[in-house]
Amino acid sequence: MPDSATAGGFLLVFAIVLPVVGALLSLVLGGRHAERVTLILIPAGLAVAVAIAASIWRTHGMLQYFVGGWDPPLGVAFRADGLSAVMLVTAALLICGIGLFARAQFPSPRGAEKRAPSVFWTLLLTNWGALNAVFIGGDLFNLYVALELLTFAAVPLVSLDGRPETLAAALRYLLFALFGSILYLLGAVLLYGVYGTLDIVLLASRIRAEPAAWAAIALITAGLLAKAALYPFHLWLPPAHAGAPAPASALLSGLVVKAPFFLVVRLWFDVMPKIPERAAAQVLGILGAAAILFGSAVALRQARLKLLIAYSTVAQIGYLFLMFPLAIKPEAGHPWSTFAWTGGVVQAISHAFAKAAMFMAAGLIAEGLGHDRIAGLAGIGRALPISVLAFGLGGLSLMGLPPSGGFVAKAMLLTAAVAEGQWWWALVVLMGGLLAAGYVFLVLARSLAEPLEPLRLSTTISPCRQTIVLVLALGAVLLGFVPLEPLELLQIGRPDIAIDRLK
Amino acid sequence: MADFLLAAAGFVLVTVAVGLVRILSGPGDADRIMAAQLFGTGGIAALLLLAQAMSVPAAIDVGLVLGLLAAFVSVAFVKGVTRSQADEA
Amino acid sequence: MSLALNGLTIVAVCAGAFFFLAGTVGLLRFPDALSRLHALTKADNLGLGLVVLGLLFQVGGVFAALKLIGVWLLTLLAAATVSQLLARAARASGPHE
Amino acid sequence: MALAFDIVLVLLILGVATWTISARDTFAAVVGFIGFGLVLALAWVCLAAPDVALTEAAIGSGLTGGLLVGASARLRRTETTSGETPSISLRLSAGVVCTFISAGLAAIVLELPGKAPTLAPQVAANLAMIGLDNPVTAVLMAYRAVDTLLEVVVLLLVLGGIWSLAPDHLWGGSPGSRHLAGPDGVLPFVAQLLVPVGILVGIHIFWIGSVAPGGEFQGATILAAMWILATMAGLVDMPAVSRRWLRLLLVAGSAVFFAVGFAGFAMAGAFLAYPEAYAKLLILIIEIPLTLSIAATLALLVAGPPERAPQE
Amino acid sequence: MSAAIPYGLCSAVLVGLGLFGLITHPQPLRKILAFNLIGSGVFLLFGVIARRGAAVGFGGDPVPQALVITGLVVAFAGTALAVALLLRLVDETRRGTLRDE
Repeated sequence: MPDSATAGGFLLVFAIVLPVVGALLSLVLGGRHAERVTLILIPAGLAVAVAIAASIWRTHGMLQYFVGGWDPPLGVAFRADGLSAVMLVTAALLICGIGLFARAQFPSPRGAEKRAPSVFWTLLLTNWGALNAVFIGGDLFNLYVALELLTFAAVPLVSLDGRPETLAAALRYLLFALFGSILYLLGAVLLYGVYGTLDIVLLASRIRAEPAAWAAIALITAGLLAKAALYPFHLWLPPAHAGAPAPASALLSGLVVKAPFFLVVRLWFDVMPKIPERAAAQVLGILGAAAILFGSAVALRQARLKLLIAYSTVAQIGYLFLMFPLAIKPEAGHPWSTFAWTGGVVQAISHAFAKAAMFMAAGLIAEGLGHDRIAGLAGIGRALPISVLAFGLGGLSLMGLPPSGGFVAKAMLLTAAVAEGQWWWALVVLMGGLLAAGYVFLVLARSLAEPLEPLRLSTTISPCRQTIVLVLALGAVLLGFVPLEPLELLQIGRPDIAIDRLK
Repeated sequence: MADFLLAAAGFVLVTVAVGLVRILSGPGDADRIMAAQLFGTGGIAALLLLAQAMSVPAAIDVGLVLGLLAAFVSVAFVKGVTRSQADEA
Repeated sequence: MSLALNGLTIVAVCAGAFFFLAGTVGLLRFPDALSRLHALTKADNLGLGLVVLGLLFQVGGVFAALKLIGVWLLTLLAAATVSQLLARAARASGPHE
Repeated sequence: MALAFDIVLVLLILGVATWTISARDTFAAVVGFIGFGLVLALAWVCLAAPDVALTEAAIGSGLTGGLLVGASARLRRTETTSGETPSISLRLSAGVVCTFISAGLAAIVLELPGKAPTLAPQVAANLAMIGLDNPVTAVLMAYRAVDTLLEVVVLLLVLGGIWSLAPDHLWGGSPGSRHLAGPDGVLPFVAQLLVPVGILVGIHIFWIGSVAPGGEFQGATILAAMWILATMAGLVDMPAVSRRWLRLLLVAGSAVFFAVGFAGFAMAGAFLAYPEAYAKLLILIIEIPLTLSIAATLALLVAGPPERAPQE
Repeated sequence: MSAAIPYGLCSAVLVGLGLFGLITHPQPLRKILAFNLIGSGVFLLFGVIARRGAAVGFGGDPVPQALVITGLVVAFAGTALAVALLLRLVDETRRGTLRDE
């Protein structure tokens, strides 16, 4: 662990500042400029993310930056390890796709400023800045502010179209999120009271196995679970994600719920390695399993496409938490532990791509049909083949069929479960895959069916937007071809990980 | 001296707390606003006494802020009440 | 000298506390909104005024003394406004309010 | 004596809090909440945190109170229709769970380490370098300036979020309904008296922030409250939110903050670092526009989404 | 026994009380009030921790005190957004609860 700022650490500042300054600019300039600012900043932000990843890859160490030159515990540190870098790049790529896709949906015409486009572009940038702040934050309170920024950027996206049901969904989402933040803050406060620092690295070296630390970690975890919509805190997610406009749903389901998950991983694996609470990890696993089974089963019964996809998000979030019982081990660097950990993270990334593609495909389908009732999908496979293909490819990853990132992730979790003798998790993974296959095929079968009368789309959908969706879906598939070597990047900066044993 | 001032602050607080019972029994909004007003004035008095007793001169500034915002909130109260009455009418 | 000042402070603060007590009793016992208003605005503002007066003997600087008086004036103003507005509202909505 | 006072105060806080939760009428609960903020400000003085006491009085009690009072008044009519109460079993189980949580927290509080960890010495050691005498302002503006910067962005973002709730045709219009000064206006008279005093107090609270308790957030809150008061009295009207000058005013503070932050790269070798000789000056350069921006943002946050169509 | 202990216990009770209100009240505005109570409890606990850290002539550790100020402002922002959403929702539906159907 470097104890001073590293060369190239300033890149971390730019990862946060670029989108945030962009959002402020859009607020001032307003109107058509919001979109322009976003489209200019997207390549710049992508470049910063890639530069951070490259720097970590090259030096095989983490990046660190002390803001204002003040060392922790007095100051605030930004840090990026392999996991942060991968999340930064994932976020940048997805934002890129979402931004390009959204141009047609939120055009900014000449003349007076329009509400929805200005809000969407400004919030897209703010979400991005907040996500980056979460991925590189090194201080629990700074992370609290970043999480709040993310929440307040995400909630108005839900109610963007102003219908009463989306307003209700946004309010419910906000109340859950505020509840989560306050629990998180309570935990952070307790940690400061006992250990006198909020810096994650310092905390990791000071923390001891004692009731106050357990209570603090439990509170923080519970708060983050409420924000990540893990069962039984999932109630807010389906109406919120299904009610938002398609590009916003893609952002919320693909990226925003991953931020609290990322922090749980940070906390459980990097901050408290000395408190191996295996029973607690089993609880997280059980909640994850419940989410998989419940979410998938409810998804099967949905009549509307976007709600189906939203419930599938509930299920897929469950998979993320299966990594905890498999990867939390008394001895650090256990090979299966690393295997399960990597599986969980790959699941987060591949789900991000797959789910973004599926939500945007569903958005195009709904735009073309004028509705998103699954019963009325017949013929859409012929009318919008590329969108349906993208939906199917995303579904491939959700089911965990090869070749796809979802397959790699689920195979790793499965292998770790079997190898460790915790076969019940393997059963859950398989069951979840079957149920996912059920709801994906349900949609595909309906889409490919012959309609009773020839289908007439209410508007034409540009092939360009369909291609963007397809590219994102292909991204989820291509993750399945990434050999294990680049996954090493994920391990950089993790404490005591036996990288060679992974091979 | 400090002990006397603290005791006085405590006495005023307890007194106005009894006045809070007025909020509990209502029945009208006017009663609630008056009780809040008494509570505010008493709270400011207790605060000033406390400032002197604990020799925290900055607490006088807190009193200033409370006094200002008491006026602000009171106006918001009255505006709110009259607005909802106007809506009912 | 300081003994005399302390004595003055004690007398004034005690008197102030008494008026707060009187205000509360009035709030609890008077039958209708208007007379409660009457009792209240007189009593508690007098109470605060006496407390401020008592504290004036203790504070060091002129600026702090001015601020103390400022606090009292602000509270007076707030109370006067509210009772004015409320009395009007009470009159408008009839005696039951 | 001090302990007795503490206990009286704590009992009062808990009493008011219980009232806020248990009141049947929402308006009464809001009144309770404002009283709660008041006693909490007293508690902060007792905890030797006058800076926080100021913030609690200004934001926690004053501004939040004004916001909630307005909201509960508007919700009056709908409240009677939603009289459903949760089942007794839910309340009972919630009560058990919450008691358990409180007891657990209390146990942890009692078990906190005997020798409390503190960063006070480190804060003090570097104060001279920044040239400030108020340690809390030093933390907010120097050591953890990035938190403050993000916080200001949070405020702006929430304002954007609130504006986004306006229906499409009102986008860019003015928030709230137009308040007209009454013919025999008590209110305009009071406002004319109070607003200048309030502005002076606000500036005073902001200005002493570098040496004594106070600072930009507390000062800005008072300024915001005065703006809202003047609006309610009909002295001024809320501007249309599409106005360019308003947008500039809103982001001016964070723009200067970012600019000085970037200048830190060149002048002191890090983002948001201040060269020792100019630290105090630079912080002041940030704070003045920041106070104005925060004041405008807070006032508009209370005012809510645009409710009147923009006039062309 | 530290002078801050009563306030520490007070904060614990506030968190519990607020949580109770958050769970049991159906009206969103009451939930928002309850959330503010929990927040006050958490901030008060931080204040107690700051008070315990009094050193080098400061009455309390300034770092937590500054963080409480930031936290109060952020909590206000959350409250303002929630209130705006609620009022808008009520305008649209003329109903004051989150219960749909």
